[in-house]
Amino acid sequence: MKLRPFALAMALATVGAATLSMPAAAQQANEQFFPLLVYRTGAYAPNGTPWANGKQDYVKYINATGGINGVKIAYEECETGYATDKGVECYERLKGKKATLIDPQATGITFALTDKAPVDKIPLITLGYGLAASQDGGVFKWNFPLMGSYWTAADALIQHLGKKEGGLDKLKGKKIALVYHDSPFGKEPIPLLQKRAQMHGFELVLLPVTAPGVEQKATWLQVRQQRPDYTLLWGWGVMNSTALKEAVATGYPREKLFGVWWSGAEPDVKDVGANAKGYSALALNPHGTDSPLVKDILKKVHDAGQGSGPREEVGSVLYMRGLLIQMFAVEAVRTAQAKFGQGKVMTGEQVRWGLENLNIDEKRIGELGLAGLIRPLKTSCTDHMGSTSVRIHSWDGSQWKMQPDWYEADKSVIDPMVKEAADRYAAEKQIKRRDASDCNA
Amino acid sequence: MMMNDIAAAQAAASATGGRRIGDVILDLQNISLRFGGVKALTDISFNVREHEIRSIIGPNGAGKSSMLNVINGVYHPQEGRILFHGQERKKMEPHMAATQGIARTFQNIALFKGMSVLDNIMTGRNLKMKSNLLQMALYWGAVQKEEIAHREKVEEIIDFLEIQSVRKTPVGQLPYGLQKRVELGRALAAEPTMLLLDEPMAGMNVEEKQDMCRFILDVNDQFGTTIVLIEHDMGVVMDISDRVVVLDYGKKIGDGAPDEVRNNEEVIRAYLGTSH
Amino acid sequence: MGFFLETLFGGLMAGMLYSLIALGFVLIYKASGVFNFAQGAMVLFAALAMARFAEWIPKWLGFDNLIVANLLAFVAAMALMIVLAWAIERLCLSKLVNQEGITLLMATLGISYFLDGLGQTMFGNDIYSINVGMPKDPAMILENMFEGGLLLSKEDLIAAIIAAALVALLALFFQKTATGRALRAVADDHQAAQSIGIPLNRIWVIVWSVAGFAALVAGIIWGSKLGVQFSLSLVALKALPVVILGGLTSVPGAILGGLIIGVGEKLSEIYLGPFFGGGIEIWFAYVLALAFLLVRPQGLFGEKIIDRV
Amino acid sequence: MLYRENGQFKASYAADQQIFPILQDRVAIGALLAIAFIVLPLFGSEYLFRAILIPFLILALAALGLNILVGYCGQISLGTGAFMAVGAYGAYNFLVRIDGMPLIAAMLLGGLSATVIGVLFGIPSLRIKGLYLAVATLAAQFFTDWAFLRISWFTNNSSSGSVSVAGLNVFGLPIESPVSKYMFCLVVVCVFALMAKNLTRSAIGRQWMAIRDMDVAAAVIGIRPMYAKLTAFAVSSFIVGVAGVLWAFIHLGAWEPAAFSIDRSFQLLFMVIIGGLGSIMGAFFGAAFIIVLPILLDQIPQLLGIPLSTATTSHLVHMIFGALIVFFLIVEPHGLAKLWSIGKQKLRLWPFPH
Repeated sequence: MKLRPFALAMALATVGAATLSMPAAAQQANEQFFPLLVYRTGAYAPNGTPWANGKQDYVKYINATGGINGVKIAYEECETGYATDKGVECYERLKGKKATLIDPQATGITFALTDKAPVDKIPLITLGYGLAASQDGGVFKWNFPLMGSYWTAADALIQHLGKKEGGLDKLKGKKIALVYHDSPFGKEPIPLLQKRAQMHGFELVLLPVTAPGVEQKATWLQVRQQRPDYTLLWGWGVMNSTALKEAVATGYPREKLFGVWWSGAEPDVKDVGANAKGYSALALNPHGTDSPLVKDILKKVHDAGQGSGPREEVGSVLYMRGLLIQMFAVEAVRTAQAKFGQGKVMTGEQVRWGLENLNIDEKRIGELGLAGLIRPLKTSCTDHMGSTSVRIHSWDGSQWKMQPDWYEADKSVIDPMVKEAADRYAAEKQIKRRDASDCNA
Repeated sequence: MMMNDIAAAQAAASATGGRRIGDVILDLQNISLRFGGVKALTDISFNVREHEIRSIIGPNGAGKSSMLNVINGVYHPQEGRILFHGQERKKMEPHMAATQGIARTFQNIALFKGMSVLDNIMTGRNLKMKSNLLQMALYWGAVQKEEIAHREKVEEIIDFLEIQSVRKTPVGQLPYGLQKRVELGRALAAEPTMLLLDEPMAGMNVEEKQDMCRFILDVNDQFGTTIVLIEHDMGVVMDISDRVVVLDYGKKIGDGAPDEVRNNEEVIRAYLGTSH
Repeated sequence: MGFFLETLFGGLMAGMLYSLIALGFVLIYKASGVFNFAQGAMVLFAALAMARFAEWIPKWLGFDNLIVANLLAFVAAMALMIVLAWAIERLCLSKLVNQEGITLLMATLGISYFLDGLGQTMFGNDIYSINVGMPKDPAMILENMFEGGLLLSKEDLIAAIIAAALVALLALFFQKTATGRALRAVADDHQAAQSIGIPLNRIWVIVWSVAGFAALVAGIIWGSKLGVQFSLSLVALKALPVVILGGLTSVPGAILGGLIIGVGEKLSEIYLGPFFGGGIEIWFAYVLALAFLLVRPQGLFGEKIIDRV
Repeated sequence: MLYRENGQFKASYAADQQIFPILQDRVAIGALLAIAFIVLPLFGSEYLFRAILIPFLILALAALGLNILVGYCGQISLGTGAFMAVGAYGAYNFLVRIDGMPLIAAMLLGGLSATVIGVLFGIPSLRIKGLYLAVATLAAQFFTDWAFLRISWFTNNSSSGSVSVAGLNVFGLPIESPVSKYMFCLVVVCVFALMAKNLTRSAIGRQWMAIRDMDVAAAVIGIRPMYAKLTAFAVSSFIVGVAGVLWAFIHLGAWEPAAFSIDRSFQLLFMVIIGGLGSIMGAFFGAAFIIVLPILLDQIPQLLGIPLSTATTSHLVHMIFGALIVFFLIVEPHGLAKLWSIGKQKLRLWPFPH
């Protein structure tokens, strides 16, 4: 009688050992494999889910339209729950299946993988997140923070505030608060903001919020006490909606509240509704269903019953971000194929070269079905970001309204900081900066 | 029948002449103990002499166990003085009593139920083991020698108590009578000079009681251990005790040799009154 | 001065909600000796049920009325919590009778994990809203006494009033009704209660249902404030120091403890936080409770524990 | 008929006090070690090392440390993650601040830092017990979470608060490849497991168990509760701290306080419960179970051709863990280790059940 659970355990163990020791499920030889690290559970699920669906839908869309020059994409999702160790496990598991590119989808996981990627020769694409210094391709050969980092984001926000005041010099004597997620993600912008504060003479007030950020009463009482002229919101997941609700509850004007691009999606404001009217956030990517690309995806993926998530989610801000990340991944493979052989499966090293030589010009943007919605992006050996263009969008009570102006991060501010941080990293890790010959390889 | 056996055992014990009652080693003076508003002990004084068997009797709730708990430092009386070997005891913790050579057993068995008989008795020797943490982690030479030396002592006790066959058994699986015996073994392992026994024979059948009596008398006789005993079985108490203290409602109502106590009117009243 | 009062009010109102959750802990601990770590998971589960039923029921039945939908959803969610209480008693507690407190605590950790998974499988893992018509904008009071007036969140105020009313109701239930007396008898001595004919199993189902009710109300209030999603289960972690401070067995302790922790953590965050770099409120509450325990191990109103041997 | 202790008589107490008194057990453990030290390094895949074996070894070590506190000494702790974090950040600071600090020394110093904090937060255990103590350990958890985020000295003023180590080596041998990392962890874990086993079978182990089973009785026979509890906290947090160093240095490479969050504390507690309270082997069983189960749940439906969504799988894992915890507490409070010994008992009698 007592033996039965034991026998069961033994049986389970046997099955388990068999499963674990089995070679990774073989995939077709002519498929490009993308592991999709996602989180659909836990405190950050509401934001992680549309992102994950966007990534998956784009893969399905490319496969539905014949692949990358005939090379189909294989993919496999792995749930990280936003936890670093789970992310590492996913990475180790999926890299064995010849992973050629990874979007870790979390800052913490990015940090852990940054050391592993060069060894395994798998490029990391961290669109709009990750380590700000990894823009420097000379040190971070395998990291690609395309379109922007937290430093370019903070820079764009300060420029926006300067513009509202009628010039950056008008920020002198002003008080700007940063309400941030108490994690590497939230802390990254601080050095840039401190530098800008020094340059323009505004006062920076730092208000950390303990993750995940459901308790912010004291933070917003402090905002009320300090009465900052502007407040920057650097949150993720439930922290954003809670912050907005507390801003409402303490009567802080939403017009003075500006979020990073991770604080400006539908799940952040949906639940606050009309009360969040006037709140603005950076818009790293366009949203909506009007672009030819999204229409085509709806037709070829969702209408074919292949949609990864609900149809209403298509076109939402984070869905579009996932879509864009996967689009750059595909473009990198396409670029690499142009050099290493059309219609072939690219290795991680070749995809890395593709990422380093991306050139998405206006013409290509049009072909991708996003004309007028994103800015051209061109990467190089030294610049792994490619573009820092970003717009602002504002919540009108029921939807996000894009504002017309584009901002670019000020190179004279950002570049020296990136160089210094990258050099410090290189020294710590005993990495030699790449020389010109390595770039041309 | 049983009484005769015990009497015979006692006679045999005294015949060997190993036992000689000595001076007062524990003197309790005017002890009072309260829990919140409840008085558990009121102004109790008595003493214990070296090598004697001193019994505490009384109806349920008389404060007998509380008295033992005061002696070995589990409870701290609000009033009164305790002199042990002539020295007044200040602040006291239970483990200090053990270092002074006081061991005890409990009314409701307090064995370490997750451990084997052997380990339970080995814990009784903990005060005599001198290895430090690092030596134990490495388990080399000295530590192993020490373990084996103590193991030999413990095996003597196991032989003495006739529990060889269960030495590796977890104590929780033993019958009640054997558990009581193991608990005695654990107390003996410390080689105490004074042994406090709280109803060591409660719930036992006649044969088990006989065995236990024999062990108690042997201990007292062979090792000269002073014994303070709480017991409900009047026959046993009167047979084996040298002196008896009687408590009722936390007060002392009688003290003296068994015969004196037996004839004390207040004691008789207390016992008849509570239908014991 | 005005700001200090605002902080104080904020703390008191947050504290009232902690009290509500702490009350769930105390009720269960009193009646079954279980330190219910799953209280937070129950809050999330109840709130998810409430939010989703309020969304689904109008669709199923084909009507469109917020109040009716909320009422029906409340009833449905409460029914679910009762089923849950029954299942916990049947499948878990009844099999762990007379185990040590630590074992029971770990069992509730298991229950909490199970509920997290079950709730999200059944109801989804997005962010959902509960709309019970709470006012969101703040009110300004005493504007002639303080410069700029005193800011008072109407939502917090209403939430605190509801919580206070509920706490009072439960305290009354505990003290005055026959069931309440039976509950207290069980709390004092399981075996004695059983021997005079109080059915332990039923009492446990009742008390877990009542705790489920407290969880539901807490879930609605917090859910309406914050939106319903996974992190809601974390609010229970904020109630733990409250229970410890107030004493595990004391209803008044839960109330007073909640207020002390609520005020203490807000004041500390605002007046001490800046010296430490901020974000200190979560551990401050724990350290406060811990420091207090060192002085009074049984908490504010808890019963003194005497070891009997 | 193969597994018999009949006829294996012990002529000395020393022989009787061996860790594995039965010959077959010694052979089995020898074989297991041979596989772990020789076969696996030769044939294991990188995935096996990095995603399964290394985290398994490290978390088993942490669970082992926790088991000393919870399983042997009966003091519940919900703050294990905190002590891992102290170990990791302690070792990090010794490594970066002192030139030429060898890895092993940094690791042991990290363990010692955890000991100091562990003892500090263990002091309340002298006054408060059981459930109240659990909350005290949560205080440690939240406090360290905060301290390593907020006090930039601990992270060597890293702007993001995330820290990393590189170029690790032991006696000049680089710890870079999966096999070398695995071997390093294996050696550390074996050494610590042996030492932990030695402690639990000597006087101090008996003192811990005595405190666990009945603290008043333990005190009465001369065990100082303060010494026993604080040594349990010290030894436990030292081992947990070393596990934290390995987790951060060897497994993650780069980390932030979230790697040692309260979820980690619960995970370790579950390992101890499922594996077996008060059993060294149980820590290994528990760690293996908790690491492998989610991976299996991810893979088995795929192999069977019924792909579950990642979210469903993750919720399922939660539910199964939760249910198993309750199941084990009800049916077999001593966990997998106990099932294992029952299995051996049966095997001893096989094929004749009586």
